[in-house]
Order: sequence, then C-alpha cells, then structure tokens
Amino acid sequence: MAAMNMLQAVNHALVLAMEENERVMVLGEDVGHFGGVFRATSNLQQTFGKARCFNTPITEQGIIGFATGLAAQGSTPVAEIQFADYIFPAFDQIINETAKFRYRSGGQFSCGSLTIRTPFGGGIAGGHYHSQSPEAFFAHIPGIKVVIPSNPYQAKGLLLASIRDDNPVLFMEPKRLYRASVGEVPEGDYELELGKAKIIKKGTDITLVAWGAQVEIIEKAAVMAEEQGISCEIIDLVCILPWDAEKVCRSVCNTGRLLINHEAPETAGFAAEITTKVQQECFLNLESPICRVCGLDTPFPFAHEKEYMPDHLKTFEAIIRTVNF
Amino acid sequence: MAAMNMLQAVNHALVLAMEENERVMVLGEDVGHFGGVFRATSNLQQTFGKARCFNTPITEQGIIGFATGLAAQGSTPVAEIQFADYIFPAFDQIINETAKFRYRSGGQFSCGSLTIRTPFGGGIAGGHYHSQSPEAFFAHIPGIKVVIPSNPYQAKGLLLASIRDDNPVLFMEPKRLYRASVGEVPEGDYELELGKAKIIKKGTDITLVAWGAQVEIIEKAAVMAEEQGISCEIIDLVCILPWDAEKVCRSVCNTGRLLINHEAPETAGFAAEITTKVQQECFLNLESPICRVCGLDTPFPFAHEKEYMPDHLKTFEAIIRTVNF
Amino acid sequence: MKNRNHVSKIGSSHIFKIIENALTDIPMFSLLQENGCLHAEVSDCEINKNTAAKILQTMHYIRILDERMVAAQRQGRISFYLACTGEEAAIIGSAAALLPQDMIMSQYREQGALAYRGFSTQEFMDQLFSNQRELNKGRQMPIHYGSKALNFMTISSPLGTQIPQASGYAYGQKMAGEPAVTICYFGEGAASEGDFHGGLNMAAVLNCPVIFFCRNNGYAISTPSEEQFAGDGIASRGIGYGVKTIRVDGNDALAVYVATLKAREIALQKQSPVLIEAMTYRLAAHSTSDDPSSYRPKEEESLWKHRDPIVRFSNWMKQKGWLDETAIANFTEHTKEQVLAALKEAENVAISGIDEIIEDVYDTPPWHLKQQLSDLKTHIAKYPKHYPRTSGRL
Amino acid sequence: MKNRNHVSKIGSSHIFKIIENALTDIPMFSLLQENGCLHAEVSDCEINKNTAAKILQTMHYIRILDERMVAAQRQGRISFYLACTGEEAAIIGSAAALLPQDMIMSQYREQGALAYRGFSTQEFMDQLFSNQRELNKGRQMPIHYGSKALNFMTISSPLGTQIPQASGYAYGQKMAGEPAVTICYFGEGAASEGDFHGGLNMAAVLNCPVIFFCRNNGYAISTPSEEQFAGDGIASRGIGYGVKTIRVDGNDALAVYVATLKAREIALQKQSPVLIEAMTYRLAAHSTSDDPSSYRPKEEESLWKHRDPIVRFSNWMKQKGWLDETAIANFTEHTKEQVLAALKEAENVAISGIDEIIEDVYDTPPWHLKQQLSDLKTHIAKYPKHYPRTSGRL
Ligand SMILES: Cc1ncc(C[n+]2csc(CCOP(=O)(O)OP(=O)(O)O)c2C)c(N)n1
Ligand SMILES: Cc1ncc(C[n+]2csc(CCOP(=O)(O)OP(=O)(O)O)c2C)c(N)n1
Ligand SMILES: [Mg+2]
Ligand SMILES: [Mg+2]
Repeated sequence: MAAMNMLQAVNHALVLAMEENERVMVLGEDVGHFGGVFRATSNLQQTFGKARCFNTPITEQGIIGFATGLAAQGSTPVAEIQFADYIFPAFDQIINETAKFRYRSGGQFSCGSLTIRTPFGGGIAGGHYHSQSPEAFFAHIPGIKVVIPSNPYQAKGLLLASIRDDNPVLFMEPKRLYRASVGEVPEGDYELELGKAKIIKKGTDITLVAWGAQVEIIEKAAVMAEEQGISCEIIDLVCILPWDAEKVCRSVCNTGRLLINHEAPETAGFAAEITTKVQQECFLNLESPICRVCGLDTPFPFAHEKEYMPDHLKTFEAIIRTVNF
Repeated sequence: MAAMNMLQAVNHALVLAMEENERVMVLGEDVGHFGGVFRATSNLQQTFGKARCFNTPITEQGIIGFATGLAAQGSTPVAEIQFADYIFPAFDQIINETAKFRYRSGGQFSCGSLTIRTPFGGGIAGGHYHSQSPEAFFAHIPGIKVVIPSNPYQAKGLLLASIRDDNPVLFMEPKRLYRASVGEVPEGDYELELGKAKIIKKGTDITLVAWGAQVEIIEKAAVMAEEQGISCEIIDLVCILPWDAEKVCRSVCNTGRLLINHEAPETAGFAAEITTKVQQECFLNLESPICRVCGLDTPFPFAHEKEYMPDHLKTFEAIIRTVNF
Repeated sequence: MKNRNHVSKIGSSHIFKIIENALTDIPMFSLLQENGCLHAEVSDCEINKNTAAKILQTMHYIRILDERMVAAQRQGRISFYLACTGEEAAIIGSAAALLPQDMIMSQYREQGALAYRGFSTQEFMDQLFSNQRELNKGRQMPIHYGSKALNFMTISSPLGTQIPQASGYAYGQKMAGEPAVTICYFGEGAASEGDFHGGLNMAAVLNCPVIFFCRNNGYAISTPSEEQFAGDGIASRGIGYGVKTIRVDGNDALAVYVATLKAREIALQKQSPVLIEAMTYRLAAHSTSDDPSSYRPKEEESLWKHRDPIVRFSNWMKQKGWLDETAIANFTEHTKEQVLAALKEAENVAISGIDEIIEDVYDTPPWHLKQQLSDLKTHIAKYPKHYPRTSGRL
Repeated sequence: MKNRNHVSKIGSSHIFKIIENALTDIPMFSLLQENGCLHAEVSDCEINKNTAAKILQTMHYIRILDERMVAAQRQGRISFYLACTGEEAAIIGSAAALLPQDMIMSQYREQGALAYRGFSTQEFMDQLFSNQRELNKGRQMPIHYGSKALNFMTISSPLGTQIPQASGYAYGQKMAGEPAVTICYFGEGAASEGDFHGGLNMAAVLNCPVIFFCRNNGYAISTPSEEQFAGDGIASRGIGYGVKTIRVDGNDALAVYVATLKAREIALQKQSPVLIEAMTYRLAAHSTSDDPSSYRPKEEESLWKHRDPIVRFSNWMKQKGWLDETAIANFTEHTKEQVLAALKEAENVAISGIDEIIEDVYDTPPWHLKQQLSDLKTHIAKYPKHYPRTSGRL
C-alpha cells in the first residue's frame, strides 16, 4: 500500500496494463513525452516507447475512430480525451460506431478492448468548457459502459478492470479530485468489478446517491443531517451504465427515501433514470418523492460556479425537505 | 383548408417563411434542386433561387457550424440533417456552440434564429442507422428547444413557430408519418405555441403520454383499454424541451396513473425525466408506479424491428398492469 | 529535448503571389483506351492471365447480381438494394491487387470487392434477406455485408466513419508485425466529412499502412461533385496531408489494378498511407430509393454507358487472346441460375430467434437487457400472431 | 438539366507516377529581413504612417498587457491567462488590414486584434476579472473576450468550431450585401479538427468572403507541429479545397499586413475564401497552466526571441524615419500605469447578481429555469455567508 492521489493511481494502472500486455497502447492529445495536461500519462512514452504511447493531432473524432479501428484489429487502446467537454466531436464515433460495432456485425467484429479516459466535472474555475459532466448522454447509448471512480483506490482498480473488460468503456475521471483525493492504494494488481455500486455508510432514514466528486458532497451533507438526527445511507454509484439498480433499490426499500446528487444539469440527467427505476421497484416503500439536487439547466457558469454547484448545503436542505415531506 | 400529408405541410411552412422573410435560407444535403431525399424541400430552390436554398457538402458538423454562424450574422437558416441518425457529427456544434452562443456572450451574440429539421424514428425498415430517436440527448442541452409534431397540422404550425422563435430549435419530424399522416391543414399562415402539450382525449383512470409517431400507438392502445372499461387520458407532449410539465402533472393528479411511451431505448430516455418530475409533483396522487413502454436498450435492429417497437399491444398490456397494480 | 525549427524547410519569397486553384495538375493514370487497346506509350503490364480472368468474371458476376437484386427490390422481395453499375473496374480492379490478409473497410458500394474475396452467392442472399444464417445476424439493412473470415469489415451506414478506423486498424497491423495493409473505400461525397480529415491526417502522422481508395463517381445522391468541393477532386487533398497520392482512371480495370498494386507495395514497405482517387461514374441510381432522372439527363448517362468498364476490359482481354467467350457465357448463365436459386432459398429461411435481439450489445447481457428480453418473450407468447416471425420459437 | 462531366478538366497520363510529399513548394511571403531592412527585391509597400504607428503601438500594448497579466495570474489575482508573445505581428498586422465592419472570429490568442479594434484596457480587465461590467457577464473563463460593438465574436474554447461558423457568417454578409468580410483565426493544431475541413470546404463551394488566418506557431500545447501533420504546413491544404492561399512570414508585420490587405480585397471582390498561413513561434507558454520547459529547450526559444516581431518592425519604422521613440516610451509608461489602474478597479467590481445565472439561456427563461432561480435565491438567502459574492444583492 502507498498513499497516492488519483492521478498517480491512474498512472499506476496504465503502467501495469502496459507491462502486462504489449498490445495496450495509450493515445491522445499531449499524452506523449509531456504526459498529458494533467500528467496522468507521465513517463509512459519514456518507458514503453513512442509507438505505444503517442500524441495525436487535435481531432477527437479521429482519435476515437482510430482507437475503435485499433481495438477491432486486436489491440487494446486507451484513448484520452483531454477534457470531457471536448468529447462531443467524437460523439458520432462513439454512439454510431464504437457502441454498435459488435451488435451490427453479429459478433464477428468487436472493439470491446477500447477504453476512453476523460477528466470531467466542475469545481476548478473552468467555466463552460472545462467543467461539464456529460455522463447522462452516454448512459443513453446501449453498447458502452460508463465508469466513474471517486477515489484513488477505485481509480486504479476500476481502470484496470475497464481496460481488461471486453466492452468499450468510457472512464470518466473527476478532475477536481485528481490531486485533492489522496488515499492508500495497493501497489500491485487488482480489479474492482464493473457495474457495482458501493455502500459507503449504512443508514435508515434516507438513501443518498452520487458518483465521482459529488460523493464527498453527500457525505458532508449526511454529517449535517446526522446532527439533526437523520440517519443517511450513502451510496457511491461508481458505474453509470450498467448501473447497480439492485443495490440502490434494496437500500431505498429500507430507508423509504432517496436523494440523488449530480453536477450535470437537472433536466434529463442521470438522476432521472435512477428515480424512474426506483419508483417502479420501491413504489410501496417510498415515503416521500425522490429528490434531485443537481446543476442548473444552464451552461456551466464561471463567475457563478459556487452558486451553480449542487453543494452540501443544498443537499442538506433537500434531505430535510424530503424527510419532512 | 386542404388535405395534405406531413411532407407537404413542412414544405408549405418553408414556402411561407421564405416568402415572408428574405433572410430565411434552407440548406442541407440534397435539399437543393432535388428537394431532399424525402422531398420536404421540393421546389424551394426553383422558387427562391440557389442562394437561398442550397446543397451543402456532406459534413453535418460543417452544416450546423455554418448555419450557426449564418444565424449569428442575422439570417434565419433552416438546416436539414438528412436523418437524425446522422446528426451526431454535429453534436459538438449543437451542444458547445449553438446552445451556449447567447449565454456565453452575455446576450451580445445569438444564433436564436436557427432551426434544424431532421427526420427521425423507426417503423420504415431502416435498421440501425435510419431509425434512431435521439430526442433525449437533446433534452439534456440547456439553450435549445426540441419540438416534435405528430400530424400535418402541427407540423406546419410548429415549424413556422420554430423558424420565428428566437431560440435555436431542433425540429424532429417522425418520418414514418411523412406520407402516412394526412389531415386538414389551413392554407394560410398560423403558428402553434412552442412548449405546449396537447390533450387529445380526456379520461379518468390513467394518463398516457407520447410524442411524434408514437401518439397513434397510445391512441390505439387506449381504444383496447377502453374496451376493458379503462378510461385513458391521452397527451401528445409535442415539445420535449421545454416540456409542458404543468399539463402532464395536472392530468396525472387526476388520473393517478401515468404511462409514457417512446421509441428510444428505455435507459435514460426522456420518459425518465417525465417520470421524475411527475412523481415529485403528484406523489400523493399516484396509485401505481409510473410505467415506461420504450425501445429496448439495444441498437435499433433490422430483422427484429417489429419485436423491438413499443407497439400498441405492449402499451395495452402495460396499461392493464398499471391499473391492476 | 532537441532544438527544432518548424519553418526550416520553407522557402521565402519577397514578391506577393497567391496560390490559385488547381495549382497542381494531377493527371489520372490510365492504361486502356476506351476501346480496350493499350495506350501507345504503354508496352506491357503486370498482371497474369488468371487474375485478369478473375477480375472480368467478378465484374460480370456483380453486374448480374446487381441487376437481379434491383429487380427483386422492385418486386418487393427485399426492402432495399444498392448497385455499383459502372464502377466495377474501380472496385474489383483494386480488390484484385490485395492479399487475403489485407483488411477491407468499405463504404457500401463495394460488393465487388467482397465477391472477389470469395463471398458466396448464398452469403449475399442471406444478408439481403436478413435471415438467421446471415453473418451479421440480420441486424442491419440489406447490403451491410461483413465477413470476418474474408477480412471484410461489416459495413455501417454513417459516411466517413470507417476512415479513421482504417488508420487505426492499419496501425494495429503494423504494431502486430503483420505483412498486411488495410484498404478503405469511400465516395467523393463521404470525403467531405470531418472523419476523412482526421483519418488521413492521423494516418500520415502515425505512418499507417493504409490505402485510402476514393471512388469519385461524380455524385453523392443528387449532389454533383461541383457542389461537393471546389478543388479538382480528392487527390489534391493528399498533398496537404503529406500523403502519397495517385489518381487513376476508375473505368480502366487494368490501371486500377496496377495502381493499387503499387500503392500496396508502398504502404507496406514504407509503412505509410497512400491515397488513390479513381475517376468513375455512378451509372446506377444512388440506391433503390432513388430516381436519378430528376437530377441528371439521360444523355449524360449514355455518355458513360459507352465507357462501360466491363466492355473495355473484355476488349483488352480479347486482344491479349485471354478472353474465353464460351466460358464467360457459361459463367453468366450459371450465375443467373445460381443467384435465383440462392435468392429463393434465402427468402425461405427464418430470421434469428428473439434471443438474438439482446446478444452482442455487450459481451454478456447485463441485468437490464436480460429483464427486457424476458418481458419481451412473455409478451410475444401472449400475442404470437402479432409477432409471427419469432413467436414460433420462444 | 445540363450534361456535366466531372472529369473533363482532368488530364491523363499513361506512365505511373505517384505524387510525393510536398509536391507544391509554397514559399512564405516576407518583406522585412530579420534586421528590419526591406529585402533587396522590395521597393515600396502599401502602408501609411498612421497605420504603421498604430500597429507598433498595439504590439507594445499587448506585450505589456500580457506580461502584467501573466504576473497577475501568478499572484493569484486571476485564475487564468494566455499570452501571445512572439505572435504580435501575425495578429496585429492582419487586424490592421481589416475594416471595422469586418467580423473577427478568433481562437483565443488574438487579443492583439481586439486591442487594435479599440477594446479598452478597462474592458480587458473587466473580462479577466469576470465582473458584472464584463460584456459577456463573466460567464466564461478569463480571455474569452467578445464585443458586439467591435465586431469581435465572443470566444469559445472548443477548437475549430469557429471555422465553419465563420464561413456561414461570411455567407450571411454576402447575402445581406454588406461590403464586409469575416476573418477567422486559428492555430495549426486546431486545423486538425474536422470542423476545419467542413468549414474550408463549405466556404470554397459556397463562395464565402472569409479569410482563414492560421497562426502556425509550431506548437499545440506540448505537441510539436510534426506530430500534428505530415504535410509542410496548413497552406498546402488550400489547394485541395480550391481555396486561394497565401503563406506569410508571421513575424513580419509588414508582410502580414500587405498579405491580409490583398486577401481581403480578393475575398470581397471575388466573393471567395482566402487561406493565409502565418509562420511564427509561440514564445509564450501555452497558457498560465503550462510550463514549456518540459517539452522544448531554452535555446530553441532564444532563437525565436531574436526574431522578435516588435524589434523587427521598430527597426523598419526607424529606417523609414517613422519611429517616434519618445512617443513610444511615453506610451509604454502610460500603458503600464493604465493597466495597473484598470486592474485594481476591475478586481473591486462585484460579479453579476444571481438573477443573471438563468438569463440568456433562452430569449426569456422558461418555467423550469424560473423555478430553479427562485429555489436558488431562497437557498442563498438562508446561507448568505456561504455565497458571499451574490448574497448581498438578492
Ligand atoms: C453521416 C452521414 N450523412 C449522410 C448520410 C446519407 N447518405 C447516404 S449515401 C450519401 C451520399 C454519399 O455519396 P458518396 O460518398 O459520393 O458515395 P456514392 O453514393 O457516390 O458511392 C448520403 C448523403 C449518411 N449515410 N451518413
Ligand atoms: C475540441 C478541443 N480539443 C482540445 C482542446 C484543448 N486544447 C486547448 S488549446 C490546445 C492546443 C491548440 O493549439 P493551436 O491550435 O496550435 O493553437 P496555439 O495554442 O498554438 O495558439 C488544445 C489541445 C480544446 N480546447 N478543444
Ligand atoms: Mg459519389
Ligand atoms: Mg499552435
């Protein structure tokens, strides 16, 4: 075990994957010699050579198209999109190509070895274009998996599992935690199973669900709520697609209440999917409406970032409202 | 009044808009002399000249970028994307540019005059790439409006309203209805207000919501249900963003039950947003879980299209289940 | 870290000059005259009799298949078809220059390349009828062929997407040390997509052994090429990317064959991309959903009918003394029967069972897909008449 | 319908030849030697004294602004800044050749063009401090300037997106009969995006009066241009699109000015796009978030420091007898004071009130945004200390 931050954890996972399998290749803008704008790919080119870790021209659609073909050929590409805000030029490749590759060919061809890494989320004074949380778009794309770690331990274990998983995985890294989140991480190889949520804390009055950097927000709100005598069950969803509906529903059937927190705009965000499934499965157990605490339905603002964010205070207030319904 | 199909209604709206305002321009792949692959833009080039109705090269990202700039300059572009399945190369322009144009400039610049027309949906043996229903992706983009007509009368009135509306509008045309849906349409100018749902039939036991071509599916299911003594209230949502939550919630507060039908894959589809809002507003009125009847979470299959579709029988069965909950 | 100077190779000039349109004259390479005679300057050419015969035979085969299936679509037996009439030389001539280990990524009009590789008539028919024997399990519209065994990537409809994929595929071949290249076909219309730009640029920078083969057939559905681009075609774009480029007469099977042979050699030996632009004409309608009479005059078509690549290549074969007319006649006769028989067989094979609807979305179906399938099966069982193609086999 | 023949202008050749890399030699146009003397071949040039003086002054202004704001970022007074050091001639020389009615769509490193247009120091500062006086209402990160009054489109971060927008904007200007063009700035890195391809091709086909101005400064963050493209730069791509093209020495303000003047004339008179590639060097770090020392040697930078465009242009002005050194010294002095004063003022102005958070998403806020704002205000009112920048003004 060693204390490391999330960037180091990501880097460790990449090193292990590249050591283990020479078909693992890392590509993206500035990922080469420089090691990426966040340094997540530091030293990979130096260690594994330019053929296995290389800069690409600035064309996200090209990067994902290239990586999809590379995966189909039998390699294991790990493509980086510099910011999730810049993944949209590749949206067509992802939805129409990557995600449908195996299905449309009757299983003859597959790009399942592909992993796409991308930093996302706000809280770093990034304004419109360095803050977005686009996970809900990808949740509506059958054929891919969407994974979001919330600490260094998860980051390493999930990234290794994603790279080895035989499905295209979008691995979204909450960049606010890159250096902020530090924790003990095993130095060796390990995997965390994809598709599993994690119960962080048991509780009886309300279930709180979040993912990525927002997990610490609901934890903070829970502390405030506990002071008011409200017992919160806290779930880190970890995977957005497929997501662990069973664990969330089981929890809500016990607590009778659910709050979901995400940074993305509220309308048609992923909280809506969770709500819909849970109200279906736990209808008779629900004691109050399922509650969302989300970003506003605006572009991500720069000067008003603090006001925009679904922070612990908004979450705390919503817990109180939900419990007092 | 004249009987016309949806294509003719769209064409009429375009003619009126171009006659009224010489800054209205129509652009897209094959929309020129040929009149578009569905002939929605027939004769526009012949009538208004090549400068105002023109073919573009095959670059959806270019088309929407171009049209966004054209709108910012003061023109009123109506851009066609040949199939909604091919809108994704333009996804970045739409989400990062078109939708944020006014906000990011503090209202200094706007591309609000832009309208994007695109045919969507299944039921025409189109397989993966001529069948998709991507409305939920766009519902998660603050800054645009999303409008979907379900008959020729709506098509004309809503398209005119969309072209004149001072916000970018994505106008999605259910192509299965292009020729199949025929109805009386006023020959003159009229507009239908954006953002308003339409109650097609009053009822007391359950509210059924759909849009576009699926409206006739829920109508058909309602007929079957009525034969079993179940009274259905039928709502055509018409607008996806912003959507008429008030009307839907009012209906559900009366009926106590809600079923939503859409063609798109279930997970993270727009039904989830409706469900979430309704369970929040009508919690105490709900007598059974809100129910979705949707496409499967797979790419749109060719040979299994019939099985894939959320048809009237699946809807009928779901009505029965919901009422008997 | 080394000092670099990104302008060191660029000269300078002190007289203002603007680079005008079509600065670079890129003539098209052709070997056969329209009558099938070799051009005077040409002495010999690198093709053996068997290959030439196979090219000719495949061209005939595809012409028959196309004609029959366009008719089958008119009869309502299949929902959609797309012919390559007039472009057989470009497609088949290039495919003939490849080896079986080379990956083919096509747009949708390259059935000739697939036939050349050995795709059987029955395999064509099974795809066109989307039955359960179809290699792609009937999941896509007709003409979206694919065959892992033949190294022919399953086709997808979105234009241009296969271009960067081909670059990546070729990069993988290189990394794996395979003595193989990837060929990527597309139309001059698809070359307008952003994916074309990303794909060619990446291939050039990353030295991928890929052949980009553009069929410039003058039209993209109704859009004539002068409304598609203002340059002189697609070849001139190669210069901008630093990609080695060849323009070839796409109706001259021999020239296409020779050009692709050289391109393959360069791609493999120099591990670098090559762009080929084949100048040809889409004699067919865009697809069975299209009627070109509303956007181009019949006389224009006739002009190109006279440039029929099959006639031209036959004439050359004849002059070579390589043409076996009886064999061709027999082959044609036999093919027609075979196509009809395979068609009849394919249309009577059932579509895949309903379990297949959720397979291959992921390596194994996750919980929500399993749930959806089980609900669907219960539903079908309740209304078997309504889902006749799958209800018998739940 | 007319007969058309899309191959009529293409010649043919019967000898196989492959078009190799860099077939077209596109030299860069330059007027000034590094020491500021006119090249021997050059006799005179089309610039008047006032314009020259304004170019020089603006170059000095931007250098001062950049230095001060990089320092301000280091002091933690602003969160982000991005300098254009070394590229002043390319940016300001081109802006000087435009008229006020021409629309400028920039990437993010063209503050010099904005300054030339008359953006005030206070306006710069208000943007950099995202205060409520900022024209874009503080909604974006620092350096995302925009001014409707100055025809300078608000900057957005996604690379290349402004390129097809510029084509469309210019098309609109043409349709409205305006005697104006659009200029679109971008880096050689951004030119790899698919939007570049779509934008240039559309402009060429649709005859848009737009100047595409590429700053080829050798780097895209850490990525050197040889890992960005394999051709000889961006100019050679113009040929492929049939776009008139000019390559210019981007450190020679005079050559840039003259080239842009001609480009504007052609764009307007022929209603056609023109591509300019300015060869220059990003002396600055990519932004304040970047440290170039890990990807390029100091000696490489020094080489280019010796090609300082301000020094070169000053020397020429001096030789012309146009340089007023005292005036420059006064201006520099004054600017430094003015920048500091404006900075201090801007940092004390509040950010926009919270109502602005939902304005301008739509023309008028729909029900859900109104609801969200009202909830937010109630919340802020409950926790005023937590939202100090807006709670005082609910
Ligand atoms: C991304 C995308 N946009 C639009 C279409 C619709 N479409 C299908 S074929 C076609 C024309 C293609 O022309 P070209 O590339 O020249 O090929 P050709 O048909 O001439 O062989 C168009 C616009 C599509 N399939 N994909
Ligand atoms: C679509 C997109 N992808 C990636 C980025 C991240 N990014 C910001 S600047 C930059 C480099 C741009 O280089 P260049 O165009 O040469 O301009 P320069 O910085 O040299 O002026 C990158 C990759 C972005 N802003 N947008
Ligand atoms: Mg074509
Ligand atoms: Mg650069």
